[in-house]
Amino acid sequence: MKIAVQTEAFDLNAEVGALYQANPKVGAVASFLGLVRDINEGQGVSTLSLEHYPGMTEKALAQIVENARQRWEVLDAAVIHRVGALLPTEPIVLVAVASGHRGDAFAACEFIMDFLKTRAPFWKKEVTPEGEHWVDARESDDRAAARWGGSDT
Amino acid sequence: MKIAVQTEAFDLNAEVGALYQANPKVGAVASFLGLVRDINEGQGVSTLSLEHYPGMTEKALAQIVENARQRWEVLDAAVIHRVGALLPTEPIVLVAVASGHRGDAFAACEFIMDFLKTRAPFWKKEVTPEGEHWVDARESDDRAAARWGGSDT
Amino acid sequence: MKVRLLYFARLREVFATGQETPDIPENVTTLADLLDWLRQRGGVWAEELAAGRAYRVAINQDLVERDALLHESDEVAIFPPVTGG
Amino acid sequence: MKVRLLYFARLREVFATGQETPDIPENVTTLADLLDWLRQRGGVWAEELAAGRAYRVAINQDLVERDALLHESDEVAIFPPVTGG
Repeated sequence: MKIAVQTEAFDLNAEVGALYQANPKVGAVASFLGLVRDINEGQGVSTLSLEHYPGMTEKALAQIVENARQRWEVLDAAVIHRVGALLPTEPIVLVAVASGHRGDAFAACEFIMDFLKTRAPFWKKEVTPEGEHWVDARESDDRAAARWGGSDT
Repeated sequence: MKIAVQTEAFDLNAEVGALYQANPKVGAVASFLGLVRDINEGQGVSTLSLEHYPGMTEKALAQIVENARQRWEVLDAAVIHRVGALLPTEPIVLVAVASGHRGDAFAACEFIMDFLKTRAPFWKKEVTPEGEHWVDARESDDRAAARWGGSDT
Repeated sequence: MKVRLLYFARLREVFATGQETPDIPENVTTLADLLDWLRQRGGVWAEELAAGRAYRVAINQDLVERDALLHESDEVAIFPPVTGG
Repeated sequence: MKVRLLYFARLREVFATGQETPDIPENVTTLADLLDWLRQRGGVWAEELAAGRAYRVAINQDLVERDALLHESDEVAIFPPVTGG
């Protein structure tokens, strides 16, 4: 299980490959890539600035992955979240889950994303030529996490 | 939308990157990688041999992707399926879906996989030192496809 | 009427052929008729295409039900349930 | 009792500080007490930490509810709802 918070870009081939190349029990890897969207639709360059709570982020992500492992067959997983200044089309987050079968891989991957969105202490600020503002949390993210039920929601 | 049936390996970075690098509206890419598992658990090398129905495979995959587009926001997608002889830990299939938001990307990706498993004309044969046999279709795959409901099930 | 018949995977092996282009009798107008006609060959044909067996049929590369109509030069593929992915 | 207070993101900016290590009165024993005590500072403290406002609190890096007990040297972080991913 790999958990990382970093400013650098990550390599999808290397990260996903590490989950299955040495383990012939892996039949399925579901992965998710979150990217910076161009909120300004081309009206000047905008930057996304990501702040986090060092220490707690890693702890929260490890707990979310552990909760996923208790629900599904997770043979390996990687969660990598970038912080700092990011431009449109740059990857922000990678969640990848390796399992024997696809149902478990998909469910665990989506579960981890839903709780990362609502439980891991990261904050986004949009910086545009017109000024900067903190991104508001979305109720739809809370609903996405709540649908999994259980004590970890 | 990219649909490909090929013997060659594919490059995850290139295939996933092509879905978002030129389109700043993409905020989410969900992808799935299916891999050859070592069914013999180390008891001799086994090969998976994949046969398909040229022409119909591409047509069936294109229809499945089109059905996904009618249900969810799909900004771009790639479906690549390998045929021929494959060894344990080798990728068989990649399904990747780019969308504005993660819910659509995850759902469309899983939908495409479920119908690929039940509608696209590929067949697997396991070749082991003890002999070879065709892989049986699984009822669980039919159930996975059926849960999406609608006329395309 | 001539149709092109294709067989894949296990059925290709059991029938010992991947394709044929038979001349089918005039009274064979639906897929169900065609399957009956093939079963009359007996042996593996009768066995593999028996009513309870799991197999799929595509006409011109679209999966179809047994009541599908046949037309001249149709490509009719018969194959086991798919197992890709 | 001394606790370490951390503020993040918008709250860090509004409070114009990322951390402090105040000496808190003896009668402040729960998180709810601590929030009351901070609100007594008035201004942005009273405003941002008011009952209806959306913010989260972690003690020693675990999200907690308002009835959580405080202990010497606890790390108490107050921050807006998270928006990562």
